[in-house]
Amino acid sequence: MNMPVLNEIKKSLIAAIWFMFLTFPIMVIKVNTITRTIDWRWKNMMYTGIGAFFLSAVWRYMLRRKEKNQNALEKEGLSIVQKILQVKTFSIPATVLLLIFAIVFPHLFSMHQTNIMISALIYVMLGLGLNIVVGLAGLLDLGYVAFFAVGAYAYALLNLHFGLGFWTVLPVGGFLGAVFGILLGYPVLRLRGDYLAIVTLGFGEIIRIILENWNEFSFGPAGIANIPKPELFGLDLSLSAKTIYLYYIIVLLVIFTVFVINRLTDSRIGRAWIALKDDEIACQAMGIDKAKTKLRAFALGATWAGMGGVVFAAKTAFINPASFTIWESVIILCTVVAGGMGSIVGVICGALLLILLPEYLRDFGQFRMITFGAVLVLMMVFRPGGMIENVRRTYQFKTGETNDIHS
Amino acid sequence: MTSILDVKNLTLDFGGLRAIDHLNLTVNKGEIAALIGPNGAGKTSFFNCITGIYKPTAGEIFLTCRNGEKERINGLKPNLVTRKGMARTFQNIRLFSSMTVLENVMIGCHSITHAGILGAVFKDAATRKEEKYIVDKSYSILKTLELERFVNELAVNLPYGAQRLLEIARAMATDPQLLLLDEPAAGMNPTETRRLDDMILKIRDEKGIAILLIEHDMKLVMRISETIHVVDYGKKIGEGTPEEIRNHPVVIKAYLGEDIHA
Amino acid sequence: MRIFLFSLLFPACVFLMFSCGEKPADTIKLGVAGAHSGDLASYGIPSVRAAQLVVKKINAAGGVLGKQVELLIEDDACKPEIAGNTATKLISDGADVVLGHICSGATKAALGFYKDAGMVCMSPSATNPDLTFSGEYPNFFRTIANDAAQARLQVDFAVNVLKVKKVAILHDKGDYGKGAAELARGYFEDAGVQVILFEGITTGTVDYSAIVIKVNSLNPDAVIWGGYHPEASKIVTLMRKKNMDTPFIGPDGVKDATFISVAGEYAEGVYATGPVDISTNPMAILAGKEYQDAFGEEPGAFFDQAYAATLCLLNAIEKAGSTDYSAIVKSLHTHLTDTPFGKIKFDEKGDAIGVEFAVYKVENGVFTEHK
Amino acid sequence: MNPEYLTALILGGLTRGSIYALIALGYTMVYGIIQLINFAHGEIYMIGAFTGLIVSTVLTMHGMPGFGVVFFAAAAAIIYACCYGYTLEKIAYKPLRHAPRLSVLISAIGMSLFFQNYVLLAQTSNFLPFPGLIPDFEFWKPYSHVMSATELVIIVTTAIVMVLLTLLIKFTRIGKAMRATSQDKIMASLLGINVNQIISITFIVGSATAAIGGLLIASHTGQINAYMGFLVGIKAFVAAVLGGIGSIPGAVLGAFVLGLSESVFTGYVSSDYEDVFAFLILVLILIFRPSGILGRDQTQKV
Repeated sequence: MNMPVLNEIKKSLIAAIWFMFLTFPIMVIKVNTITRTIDWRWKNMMYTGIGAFFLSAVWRYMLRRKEKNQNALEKEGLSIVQKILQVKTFSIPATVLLLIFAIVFPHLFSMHQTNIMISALIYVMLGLGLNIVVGLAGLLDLGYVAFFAVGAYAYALLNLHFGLGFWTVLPVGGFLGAVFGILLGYPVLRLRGDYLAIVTLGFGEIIRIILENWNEFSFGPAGIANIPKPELFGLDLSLSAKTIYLYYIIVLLVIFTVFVINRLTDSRIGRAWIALKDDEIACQAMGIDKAKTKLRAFALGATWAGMGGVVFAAKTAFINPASFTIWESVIILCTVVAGGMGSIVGVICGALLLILLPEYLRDFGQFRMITFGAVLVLMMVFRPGGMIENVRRTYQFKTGETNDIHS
Repeated sequence: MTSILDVKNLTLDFGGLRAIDHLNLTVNKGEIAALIGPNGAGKTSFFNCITGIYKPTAGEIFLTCRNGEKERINGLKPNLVTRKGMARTFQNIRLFSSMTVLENVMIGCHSITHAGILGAVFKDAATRKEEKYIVDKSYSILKTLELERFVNELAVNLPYGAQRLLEIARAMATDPQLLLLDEPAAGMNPTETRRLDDMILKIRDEKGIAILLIEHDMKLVMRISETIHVVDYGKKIGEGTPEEIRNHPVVIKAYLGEDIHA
Repeated sequence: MRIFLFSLLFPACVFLMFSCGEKPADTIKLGVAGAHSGDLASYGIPSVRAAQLVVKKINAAGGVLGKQVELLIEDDACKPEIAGNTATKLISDGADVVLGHICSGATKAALGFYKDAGMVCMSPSATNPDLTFSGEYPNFFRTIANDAAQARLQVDFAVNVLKVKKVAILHDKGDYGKGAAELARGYFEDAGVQVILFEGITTGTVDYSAIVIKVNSLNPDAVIWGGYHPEASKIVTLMRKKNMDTPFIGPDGVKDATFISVAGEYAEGVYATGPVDISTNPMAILAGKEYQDAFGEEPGAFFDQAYAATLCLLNAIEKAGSTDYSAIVKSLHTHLTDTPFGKIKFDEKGDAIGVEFAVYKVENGVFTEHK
Repeated sequence: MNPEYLTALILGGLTRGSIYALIALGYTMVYGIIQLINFAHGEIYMIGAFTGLIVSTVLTMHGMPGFGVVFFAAAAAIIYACCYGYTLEKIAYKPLRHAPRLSVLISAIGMSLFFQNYVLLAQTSNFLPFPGLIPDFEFWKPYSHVMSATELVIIVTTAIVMVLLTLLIKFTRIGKAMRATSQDKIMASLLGINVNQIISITFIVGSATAAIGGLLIASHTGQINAYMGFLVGIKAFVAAVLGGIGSIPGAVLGAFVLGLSESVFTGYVSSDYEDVFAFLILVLILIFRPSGILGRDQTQKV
């Protein structure tokens, strides 16, 4: 037995004892205040101890590895994933393959799989939208769900009262989202960081509460049922056919989103956002209008949320304010940060993982939320930059005045 | 000779303390002027005041805009001041750290271009033309300042002297009438400083941009500037050609001392 | 363009990891959907356990139509958007009938899917009137009386027994609570009783003194509450502490042992409507005992309803002789099933006949039926 | 309406305000030190309440007199809350010292989720009745219809806690170290302050206040469950921001502004839009004072 090993064991033991002590009242004692009985579940303490003993060892090992990697990273710059992304010979055929996969997907898997993939893709859209606000312009928005709600109710109500169809409302929803984005964004742009965060959170809640209370307008908590799915040339499709159709719609929307955001980041406006994030003062000294640039980001982000909302309403066929709580905003933010702020690929992965994970954790039953929480923490501790850290694509100037962007 | 910047009785208070005290200053077209004075004399505050970062307590600021007529610019937002034709650099370098040298200059072009969201998304002919224009313009500016060899480097990885030049390049990209340089030579070695005053002269001569600079390096000031304004405790205590300033009793007493003859 | 690469590669990976092949087995599949996680889990878990208990028994006794009964338990966290996925999951997994959902909102969201898939869905707890009254969901049944019946009962009681002239109505802004409160308001106004206050409170708030003070200043003859017991107990406690002895009438969301244990002495005299007392029904007693033995605590909310629902569903399949949709529906309408609520069947709208509500009053620490 | 109605509302508002304040204090302290929205703070408060409940029930069942029960329950709750706070920081925040601030926020959210479900699984998803730890004092009986003994205790405790904290921060060595750390971590460490230690201490103190809050509020509302922490947490954070996050008196002031405005609004307008009003107040104040009522506003050096 050499020293380090002993040392490790000692540390693990301490951890084990600490956690046994820490979890004692909650894990071991269970009081039934009605029958006034206590049962002592000493087994749990044992499990905790053993668990803590080994996990703490793993934990320390992982931390050490992380530090090593960080130093390594600083040397060679990019991570493997990012490297792969740079390699055209790999990425182009892969893209094609994936497009094919996306197309055949609903025919390979059951309707349920298609259905949850739709919700996942809706969140991808939301994630990408919020990414404009948080990732590119660096504004922390905790009320994003408000615009999502605007879109959803836009479709539900316009359809209910005026019988407008999905395709008509989709742009309308986006537009309304943008309008609200400007309305809510304008007064609070002076605020920085967490102040902005809490105010946007407030706006999110306000919208929800209004929807809850204003029955005449929104039918209150009873919600709106039987929202139709999009029609395909008035054909009478079966439920599964409609689902598949909706799936293709959302896939196209996601592709569209990615395309637009790509174009934006490489544009004059995208550059302004990055600059604003880097240094506001210098940015203004370069003649960039701070308020206008921020508002643009807000409005654009909200637009995607609005369209996402329309699709969401069409998918669930029933909406009520309960679907638009602050937790939704939080989850969307999680997808952005966990995926890798500013990185499109990252955000997409983040959204898919965080939304699909709970679905597939169903088998864990009651343990799924606790697992979800743990996953979030671990992800951040061991990959604080997100799954795929953003490497900004910089404009590479070629002498010979060729103006094409590539990395 | 027509003036481009007229500042009349500019006054700035921070709470009780008066940073600038009824300061009058004029910069003529195509002139290189210097603003000197001991540390804390209020030079940078003066820049912040006329560029709209601080609101002056009293006084008037007039700028001759591109269209040739005078405009009162106090109380204007910094970005508008820049659009009117007055650009600046910062004493504590404020480059966009996550961007390349070229991109930093491209940001400078923001105020003279117009592509909007739709343009960005559809990349129509006009937008593409504009993008090309931005790139070419930025590159040529880098050439003027002999920075082209860094074109694709990240701005933060540049040597200190080069970063100062890049700030100037970035400011030039906004097509200014008047360029405010805040201690451009700070932290440069003598050879770099030499190159710097060539640059400044070149900018003035080729682009006809008037320049007002804050500088502690007296050699540089004396070499290139036509008018020198001396401030102390926010007050103007002297003005004139390098010669006059050299022999200006008050100035010598207040500030220069003997080191000028060194 | 290579950006989508991951957007599409990713699900691929996920599926390789997770996609679990459905193993076909010759069993009757009973789906159980409801809130099994999240803050409303306490309303969903008892029904899962009820299903487990019943199915254990029936399987031991040879199953249904000679087949064993298999449970497919799916969580919807009482969220409409998740309920949709839950429903499609159950459909994809080939459930024959569904016990659930728990919350009316989630049920509404899921029913459309079941309807299209031709599946019977029976809720032990979704009391929203529209579910049956709207007539949109012929595949929906429930073993609990609906809010309309309940509100009716509350109002009649308040008007005829308590002889109220003006009432204050509070609700929790929730789907269930506000719905109940509005029905009550409607009936009160029909009965010519003046509703002097109709307001929603924010659930989970630490302190309700403001609203209680307001009610106090208006001094109504009775306070009608629409919502669940946690808020109710907070409000009642505050009212009594402020020496208000105004009668307090709650819906079945309040008629819960926890309410009394939480509000303690202050719970005395509170009225609540709830399913007719079945504490004397031998089957109910037995079920309660099974629960105690199996899970070591008192049966939770909607246990009896879920127990009954499970029995009804399986019995219907047995009687129908197949898992064919229309056959099941028919036998649910025609055949009586022996449940903790006595022998029950379902009317054409889908509400259980023979499952009524009664008014209860808390007397020395227990809900006693108010005759 | 009549004056005693208003006074009643104001007293109600005070109670609510002090409740927010007790939680907001913890938020604002942690924020002051590491500029982190400690999302899991509400959960610490919940755990404190649960520990208190468990211990007190066990003790009462072993026939301990009322006073002893209160004392030990409180002690246990505070100690355990502190331990949880300490561990929370070590696991979820310390490894992220140099990570982007948003990552830390997400990690905090994850922790909050984890704690909620941990208690949910280990204990119960039901509401548990919480024993009224605070007796209805005899001397207070006559006034108890205006304001219950519990409410009185809550207000008094908040006042005491706030004073103690202010003293701690202003006059003790630790307090000075805390202020130094919050101003400039590197400089502080150069001056020989053990920054990590100070951060841990901050979390411990913050958790202690949360635990006290948990106990008082639980015995005020008479019930607890695993989710009690979240909403209160949000409200408390709003209060902290309102008052200028990072400043202790600010947090208390913000909390009272919030509590009072909610209470009066409910009293004279409608409780339907209570929260809307609360948030509107927040927005208005922040528009005119972008860094809260008592927050020192950061002007950037140019």
